[in-house]
Amino acid sequence: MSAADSMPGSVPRRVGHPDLPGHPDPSDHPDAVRVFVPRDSAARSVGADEVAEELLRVASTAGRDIDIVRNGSRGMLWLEPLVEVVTPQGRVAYGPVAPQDAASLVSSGALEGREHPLLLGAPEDAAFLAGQKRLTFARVGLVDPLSPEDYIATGGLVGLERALEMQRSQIVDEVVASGLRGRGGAGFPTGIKWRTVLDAPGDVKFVCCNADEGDSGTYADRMLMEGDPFLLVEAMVIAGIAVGAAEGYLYIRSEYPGAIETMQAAITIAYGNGWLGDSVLGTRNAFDLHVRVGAGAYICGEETAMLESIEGRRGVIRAKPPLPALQGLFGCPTIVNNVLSLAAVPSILTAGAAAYSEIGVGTSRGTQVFQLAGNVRYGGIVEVPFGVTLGDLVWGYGGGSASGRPVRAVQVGGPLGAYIPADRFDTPMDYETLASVGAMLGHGGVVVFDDTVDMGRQARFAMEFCATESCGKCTPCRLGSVRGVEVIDRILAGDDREVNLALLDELCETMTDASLCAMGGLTPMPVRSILAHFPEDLARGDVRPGTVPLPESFR
Amino acid sequence: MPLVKERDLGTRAVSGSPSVELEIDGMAVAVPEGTSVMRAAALAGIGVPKLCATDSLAAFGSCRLCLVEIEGVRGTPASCTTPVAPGMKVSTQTPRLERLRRNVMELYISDHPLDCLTCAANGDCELQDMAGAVGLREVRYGQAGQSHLGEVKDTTNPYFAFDPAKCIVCSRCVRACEETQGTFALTITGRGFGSRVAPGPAGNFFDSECVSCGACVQACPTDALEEKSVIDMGVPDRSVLTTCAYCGVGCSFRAELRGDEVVRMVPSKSGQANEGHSCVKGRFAWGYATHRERVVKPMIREAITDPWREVSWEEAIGYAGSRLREIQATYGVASIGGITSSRCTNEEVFVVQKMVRAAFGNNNVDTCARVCHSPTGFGLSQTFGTSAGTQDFASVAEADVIMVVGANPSEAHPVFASRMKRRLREGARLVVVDPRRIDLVRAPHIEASHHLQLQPGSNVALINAMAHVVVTEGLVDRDFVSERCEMDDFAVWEKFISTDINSPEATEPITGVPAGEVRAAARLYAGAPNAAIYYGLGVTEHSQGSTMVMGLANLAMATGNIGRVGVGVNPLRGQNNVQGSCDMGSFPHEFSGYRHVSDDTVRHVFEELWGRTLDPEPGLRIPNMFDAAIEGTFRALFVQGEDIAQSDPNVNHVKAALESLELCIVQDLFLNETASFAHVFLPGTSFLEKDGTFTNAERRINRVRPVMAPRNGKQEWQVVCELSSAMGYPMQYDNASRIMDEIAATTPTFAGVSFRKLDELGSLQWPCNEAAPLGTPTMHVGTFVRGKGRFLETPFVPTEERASRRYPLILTTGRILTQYNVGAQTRRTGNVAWHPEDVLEIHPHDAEDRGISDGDWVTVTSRVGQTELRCRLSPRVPVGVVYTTFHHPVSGANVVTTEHSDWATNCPEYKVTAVEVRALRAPASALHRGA
Amino acid sequence: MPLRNDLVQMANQIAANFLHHGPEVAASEVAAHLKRFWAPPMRAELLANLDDGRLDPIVVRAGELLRELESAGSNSAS
Amino acid sequence: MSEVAPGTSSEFSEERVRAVLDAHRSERGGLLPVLHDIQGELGCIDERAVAMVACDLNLSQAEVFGVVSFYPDFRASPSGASVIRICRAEACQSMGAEALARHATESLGVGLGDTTADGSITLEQVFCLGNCALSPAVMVNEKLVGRVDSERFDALVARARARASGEPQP
Repeated sequence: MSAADSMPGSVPRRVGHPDLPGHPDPSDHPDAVRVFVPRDSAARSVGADEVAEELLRVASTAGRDIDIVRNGSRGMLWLEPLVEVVTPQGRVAYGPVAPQDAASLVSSGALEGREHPLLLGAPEDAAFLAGQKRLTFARVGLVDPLSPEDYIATGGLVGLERALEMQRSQIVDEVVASGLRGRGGAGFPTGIKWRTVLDAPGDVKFVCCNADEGDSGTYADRMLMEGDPFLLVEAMVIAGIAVGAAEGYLYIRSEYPGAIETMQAAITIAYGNGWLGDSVLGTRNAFDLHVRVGAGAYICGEETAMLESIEGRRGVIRAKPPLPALQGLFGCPTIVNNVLSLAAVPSILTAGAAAYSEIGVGTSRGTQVFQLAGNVRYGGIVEVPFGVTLGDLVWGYGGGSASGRPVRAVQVGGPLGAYIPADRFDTPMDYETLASVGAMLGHGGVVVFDDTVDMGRQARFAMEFCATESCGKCTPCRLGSVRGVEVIDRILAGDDREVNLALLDELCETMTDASLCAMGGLTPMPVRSILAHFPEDLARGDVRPGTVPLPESFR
Repeated sequence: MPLVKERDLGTRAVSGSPSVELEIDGMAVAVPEGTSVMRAAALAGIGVPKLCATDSLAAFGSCRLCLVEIEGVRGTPASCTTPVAPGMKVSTQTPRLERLRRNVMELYISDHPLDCLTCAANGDCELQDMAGAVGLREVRYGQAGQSHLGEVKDTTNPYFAFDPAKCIVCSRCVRACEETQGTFALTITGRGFGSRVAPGPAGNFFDSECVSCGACVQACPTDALEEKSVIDMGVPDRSVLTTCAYCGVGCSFRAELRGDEVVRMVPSKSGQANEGHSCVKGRFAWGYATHRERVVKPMIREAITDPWREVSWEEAIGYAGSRLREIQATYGVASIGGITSSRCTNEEVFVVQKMVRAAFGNNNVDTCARVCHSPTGFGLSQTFGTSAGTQDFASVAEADVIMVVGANPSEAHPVFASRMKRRLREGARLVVVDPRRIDLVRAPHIEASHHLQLQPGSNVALINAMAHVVVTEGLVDRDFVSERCEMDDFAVWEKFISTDINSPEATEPITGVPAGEVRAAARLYAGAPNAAIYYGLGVTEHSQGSTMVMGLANLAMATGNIGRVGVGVNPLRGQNNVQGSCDMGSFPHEFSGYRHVSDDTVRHVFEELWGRTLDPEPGLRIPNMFDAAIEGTFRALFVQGEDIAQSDPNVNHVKAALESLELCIVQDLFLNETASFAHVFLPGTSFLEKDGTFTNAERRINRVRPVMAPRNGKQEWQVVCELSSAMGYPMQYDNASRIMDEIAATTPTFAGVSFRKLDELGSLQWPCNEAAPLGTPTMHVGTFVRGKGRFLETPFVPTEERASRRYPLILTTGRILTQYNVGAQTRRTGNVAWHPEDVLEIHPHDAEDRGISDGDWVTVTSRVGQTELRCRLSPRVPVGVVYTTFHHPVSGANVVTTEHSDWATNCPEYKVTAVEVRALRAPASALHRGA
Repeated sequence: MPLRNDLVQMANQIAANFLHHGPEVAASEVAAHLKRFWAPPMRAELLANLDDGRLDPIVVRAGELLRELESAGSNSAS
Repeated sequence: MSEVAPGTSSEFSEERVRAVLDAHRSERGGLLPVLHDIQGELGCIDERAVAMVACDLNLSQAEVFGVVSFYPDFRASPSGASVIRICRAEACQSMGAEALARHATESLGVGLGDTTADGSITLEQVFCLGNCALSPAVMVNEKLVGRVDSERFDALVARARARASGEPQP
């Protein structure tokens, strides 16, 4: 098996790095040069493992002693693999590095931070990062994700320690006061949810973290889990203590083997350090944390379907009420929060609710982790306060399209989110403003399309996606999505356009108002946004859909 | 009798006072907290369209037809899953809702055949009804898109077909299989548009885990799951409410007919025993009633070697009457007798015992309950004061610990088993006492906390050990005992049970059950807020059957588990009217209502009414009759609807007895095994023709109503009355109702029962009299029927039937779901598809020792006889125990069972027979009789 | 005519199940049981053969009690 | 996750299923972990495994079957030696995923969800691999690959095929 097939755990790495105060120097080879090569799946998808392997090989051939640390990604994904070298002047970045660059890097003195065509300078000076306010992602890319020492040295566990000194209701009050809202898409106030669980009768309660990040254009959960897993562990323990739950489940989609592996390793380490288990940080609080792996069903990102899945059943939506907060996992009161919602909690407890709630606009408090994706020049993580405009994100941080062609549309909030035309990029990104323009923030994914996009096709795809991923329980979603594909096909083929457009409109209403959950309920959102903003693409009649053979399950 | 459709309120009832007031379409409604908006609307007379909702299942919220608007609530919530709230203002009809519903329905129909006119469910289809209700007029999507219209029908089940093309994926069938039946045989496979109902990985119903209870068919709102009889005959046009004639659960059914032909049997939601549920027998296996082998003309013959001769009723009855009188003249009054049937109505049974007592002039009347539950009558009357179970079926829903002893409800009392399983899924704990690993020990979502897998025949040792733990570990409910029981008797019992010989450790060598398990089970039972005992023939059919019943009663009393809902001691009666036939005075020593014939006051009541002097001495029991017949002092027998030549033990002995009779009169549907020894055959009526009542295991008296005219031309009670008249004791009733009036007039526990009252209330549980005009669901509340509960010592006296070197295995017998008793009915239905023959279950180790492989033919030999069976290797039986059913005459399980019987009641010891099993070396085809 | 085998078996079995009361009480319990549940011809046959060697002594004693009871002409069995 | 590379094993083994079940014995609602591990051990979850799992977890076979059929990850019959999943979600679409999918189906001669005739490759679609800034993305077994064009795809196929035939990998 080549290095490319192996998991990150098998790649040589060492604990911690010398940037961090109080971090013990490794005694085995103190003179070694520390080199950071990300273990993030995105970086690995473009060769980070091969780069790490080649750097080791080249350095060893050259008689250089190097220590490779597999960190998370800084979130400047167009620069991956982004290699950082620790020099007396600080960390110096090179990128994007290909394996074949290793030799020239070593020979030209990159290990001392010298000039090289790939030299980027100090990573923190990068314009992309400079304007960001990283609270949730503060540690990602900076540290060895599986080093407890790194974690503590960078402020880890302070929030938990503070929580352990508080009454349950005080913790919940703090989260309420922060104004934190659910980052999974619905935007429900996190603290209020916690209070419901805290007040719910019952001895057994659960904390469930929804890491079934299935929306296209979103990858922040994955990067956080791969880049700062202890943060999520700490957050879930705090949640458990706050509501009186002694057990947590972290539901990760199977498409994220790297995140699964990293979280499992982090949990093992956390148990070993007494952060999890019968006595959290030596207190009387117990908290056990299990990783559950999804099995390829998008719908399990819906909280009730996720609970069904954790319980070992078909991931079918449960009707609400009862709310999961009152009757959730195994019928017990349960917190269900998204990765980013939970991950905001330690910093809220560390710095206080006020510090968090000062950031943001309107009822959207704190920072939002945007993810720039698709046809974008500078794709990556942008954590900024709410209120940033779409234009700032796409043209500012993102630098426009990757193709260099004009940006025509972005889809915000995943496959169920609206397509927003370029002339609306002045829209500030917050829950209420987006809702007012018929869009939604969702999980903060921003997918950029240039002017070659066929919006008729995208409308059809919205229905197709729903047809493929529907759990099949409710009629509007199960049947409506298939009929939606067919009606759009007829519109695109120019058959009875007006009749079919009217039918599509009614179908969108039926799905929106009558569906059991957001899957069917929001599928019309992208369709309607296209009808509103790109009607010309449904009028051309020159598109022959269905050119990609459908999978068997769908045929 | 128009076709009755039961009202469906959409979601389950919630108990409690109607404390939540709300407004629906401007109408004020008050309902209990937790009620759905849909149900509240239905109670107010407002029907909200629905497809996935039905009031027998938990709300699901998938069809999205029942959307409503609620003031102040965003969107259009589903009324089935939305609970009411005080002050809520609901609109069920707005232009928006109408449009949404029509558009949802349009989606349904875009994937549904448009063949209503030729569909078997035409006129009986909720999809059709709802399409009309929402005003759907066109399907703008057309039907050219993706669909399931071409999917293939599954016709593998003998009784119903599954047509996936007509399935709307509402999951009602899946949910019914889970929630109502508890089998979990159905699922949805795939997801999204590909979601389909599927009977598991087998791919078809017949090979799946499906037990064919019919709950899915019942739940299906379309033609997707449909009775084949409806497909063949069309939708029925009238219905008659009646009671099933299979097991002691006594399910209520609507017999649905076209003209005089039964199209289907639909379990009735208003039936308190079954609440709309059914099993494969009751729902589907009624075809025997019109089976071609049914005999509908009376027949006589001089000798059993002669051929039968069809005769008129007059001739048959005249012949029988004169022969009976002749025999009595020759051999004495006591030389004849009768056997009543637990298959017959209370009224039919009552007239037979009356004929025996008044016309025959003796007490030689017994009932087939002799061979099943006579120890129940004896044991419970000794301890509690009455011969019946203590609870209604609904009580199990309040039990926290359920102890099932020697019963296999999922096979023998399936509809009650479903109730019990529901309670177990809710968290009640279970103790199973059975030598065999029955389904309840471990079934989907059910697992017994303790399976006390005892040696057959060691019941009493085990129950004593449990009681020993209760007494010696301080688990006795002293308050209950001192308040409710005879303290002197308790003191004697306590001393007896505390002795070391009754400890779990001392009894372990006898029972084979580890002492620790016994202790744990006893603690669990004694520690429960509500603990209930359910038992079956595994308790009674032993030489210590009566002792064991008393042991169960002792345990319940000692732990205070008597006299309220959720507890009790409950016999699961085998046949539909075992309870009733016992109640009706069929025992040789008792009049109706369990009053001894020697009781002058009671006897005088009957003597006055019947105008005859009655014998104050007990008569012969069934086995005594056989012995006396062989001896030569018993010469003639009237047998009502019981196949003693197949069902009674040591069949060779029974046959010898029957052969020695001068006259045997059989009243039955078919020429059964017993009829081959008969001289007079009087055709009987099936339950579809009977008019009367059955009393089920919970003492519930249910009406049996004639669905069709008697095919033999007469009600059975009429025949009996005519026979009695022919013997010189005229008996005459205008109708069956008059017989019940006589029962009520002579029997205090039935004093308040009449057909009129039953028709009004649906059913009644005796005692029903002035003190309890609406009947008695729970007995012994506050005080025992006998006053104070009586503890009785229960020494373990082992049976004389022991395993030996020659007969090293113990054979025990039981039942299977699809067949019933001797199979006279079920073998004449499609049920044979599931259980075409009886098989011998043997543990793989015992099989290996004997060189037997799965499927081999074997001989089973006991001290009294030998039979041949095909065997199945099964770890369900422990080493040393073999098991078979007795549904098929050809297998003759009762050829090997012995005459050992209960010491107090002579109930045969079917459950313990020492046998040896040997492989048959020749090919089975050459050996199998008739093959 | 010797006593029928089935009657011997039944009577002895009843006796065995009352044995725990001690012989005297057991005999009276057996007598009451026979009176209550056995048809007169069966009882008569037993009483006529109390010297049959196969009967349990308790049955024999019960038979004597039963005989007294019968000659007393009582119909009360309970 | 203990999933082995697809196609490495497809023989049913009662012992291996039993071992998986034993390993998950104390898990609450542990059906998915069990199914993942069985598929990891045996390459698929066939009817015999369904029966064993149902019996062990005290479920009906229908329930287990329903769960297996719900989740795209679980298969009732073994996949090809390698599974290549092409992301067809929007971010990848914006960078030419549809063209890539077309190239894949045409060059391999199979539809999405099908296995090549030589059994070396099962081609599947997937919606989002979380690599949306480096799209189009593809996953080969558990290895994520970013910025995949037709050429890069062909190289991945060649390598997977070499692996299947045991040849040294290019």
